[in-house]
Amino acid sequence: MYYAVTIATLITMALALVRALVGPTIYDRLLAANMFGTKTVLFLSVVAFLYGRPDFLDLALVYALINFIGVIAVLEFIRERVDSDVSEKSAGE
Amino acid sequence: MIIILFGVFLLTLLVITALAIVRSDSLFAAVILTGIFSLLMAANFFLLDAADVALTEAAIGAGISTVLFLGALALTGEQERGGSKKRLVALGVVTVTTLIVIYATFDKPRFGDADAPVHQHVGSWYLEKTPELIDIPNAVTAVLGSFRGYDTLGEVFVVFTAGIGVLFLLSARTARRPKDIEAGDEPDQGLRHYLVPRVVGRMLIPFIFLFGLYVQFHGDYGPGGGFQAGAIVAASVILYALLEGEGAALRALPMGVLKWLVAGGALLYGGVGVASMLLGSNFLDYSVLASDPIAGQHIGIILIELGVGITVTGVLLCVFHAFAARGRV
Amino acid sequence: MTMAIDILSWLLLTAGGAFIFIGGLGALRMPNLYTRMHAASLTDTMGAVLVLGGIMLQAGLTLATIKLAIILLFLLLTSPTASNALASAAILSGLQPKEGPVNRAGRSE
Amino acid sequence: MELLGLFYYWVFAILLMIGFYAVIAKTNLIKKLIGLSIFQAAVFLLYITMGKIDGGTAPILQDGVSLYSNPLPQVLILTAIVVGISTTALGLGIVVRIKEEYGSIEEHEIQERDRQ
Repeated sequence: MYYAVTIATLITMALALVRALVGPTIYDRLLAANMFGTKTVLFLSVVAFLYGRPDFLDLALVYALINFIGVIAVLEFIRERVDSDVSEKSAGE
Repeated sequence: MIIILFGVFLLTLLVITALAIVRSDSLFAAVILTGIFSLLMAANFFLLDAADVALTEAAIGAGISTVLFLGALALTGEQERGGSKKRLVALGVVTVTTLIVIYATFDKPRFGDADAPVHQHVGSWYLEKTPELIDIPNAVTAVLGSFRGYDTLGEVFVVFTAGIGVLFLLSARTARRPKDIEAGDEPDQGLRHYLVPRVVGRMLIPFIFLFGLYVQFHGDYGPGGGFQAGAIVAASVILYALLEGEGAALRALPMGVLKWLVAGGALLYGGVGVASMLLGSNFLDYSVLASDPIAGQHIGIILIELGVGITVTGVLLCVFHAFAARGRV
Repeated sequence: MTMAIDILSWLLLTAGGAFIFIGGLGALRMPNLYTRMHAASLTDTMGAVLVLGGIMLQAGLTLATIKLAIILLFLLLTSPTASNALASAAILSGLQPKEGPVNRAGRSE
Repeated sequence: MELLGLFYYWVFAILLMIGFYAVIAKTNLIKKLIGLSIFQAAVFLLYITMGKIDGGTAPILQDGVSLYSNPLPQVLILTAIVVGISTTALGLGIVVRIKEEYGSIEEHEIQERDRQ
């Protein structure tokens, strides 16, 4: 059953990656990156149990925390971006 | 078996991501994809039994690395204009080399082979001797801190030197030094307009910091240690700076303190080595630090990991502030 | 008793896996950013609660369960926050959600 | 099974060369640095792959487990990741200074300005 969840997580990671590659807006990419991060957290927690070493949950914990910082950093960057990239921004409308 | 299939799947995603990073014209998109690349990398490390490495990659790759690249992008522009030069020649060289390297892999020992040459030398010796000589569960920390303490000392000084280098490069001739941002009331107040992230982020910062300390001091028993903890603690301060503005972060941890941290951690590491020399043993031989050699090893490892953590925190924060201050010229 | 817990945890894990997969599909197929965000947050909250809950039942009352609970707490805090910040950033940049029927490219019909 | 094991090494080769391509063919200096970090990641992957032992587990000693993967490559790579980010930061610092002096981070534009 762990395997089923792991496979679902892996497939969703692939789907999120496709979304990150396709875009079209930077927000889509960011959304995909964030989603990818939470899927990695789930993946790591499940695999920690698959391996029978639950003490490795620390890793998933780091991910849950650090992923947030990445998203916030990108948002801060968007707020202050120097030469705004209009083409990417409006491509999705 | 099925774990290997998971690994193969993740590796395929890794290659796709890397191709997309190189092909992408927007550097900003490339940096976001680099974040995904690092997540995939860490998941792979974890599948390959490298919990400590995965933790390091998690702490560095997804957070700090993205922040630094974005800091540089804010100063240099985010659109790639040149494209590629001499594409065909480059592609030819790359393809031929890839094929040669792939041909060479057929001579490599089988994946996961316990008799491969890599495992015949010191690796197994470390595993055997760790319970006897150092008596901590995490063999990686034992090798990092004690058996190969010289290596780690060298690495810490490389990190130290790189931090000094960035400070030299970026501190010169700025209109507004970190010191001014620290003193002046900043018009720029971080993510003021995003109320929810600010409230939640503020709530999270102490937990991230606390978790960093846990990783630091639990490194003997589980995955963790100074390098990871330094990155996590630095990440918590960077989050504070992103949410509340540069000024607030610099008032909490001024540049002067950070410079002391950078030097202090490396000095602490070296100091432990000198102390063990003064107590009549070799440089970085911790056995003499206490009456019982094993207790001495424990003290030594905790102290040098602390030194590593302090230096890494200091360097990463100095670099972050140097980039951020440059942006406000 | 252990049997019941096992069955419950497998149920939770299966449901979690299904939610994650459906959410991932939605994030790929939905027509514009805001609908995609809706699908993605489904995996981040519901999927995470179910999967981590399922593992927690398997782990029993150990340190692992506490760590899982902390992971879950942080995920439930950070992920909706990130979505919220993302949505407000997108709105502020002028990316308007569309009303009425939309085609696959995200344009109003 | 044999081929699946070799796949790890192939991915190493491909990633290495993707990074190398970015370094030699791209003109944007930041892209070159990103390429360099992909190159670096490929080497990390090779080391960790070689440290893995079938049926082994992470080298954090535990009662009742006798087979562990090799800790040595992990130690080397763990420090290399942190050193890698520091040197990347140094590289980014140099790129920022180049941008300030030359007004561009595209290689050909920088070379043109040098010729003037």
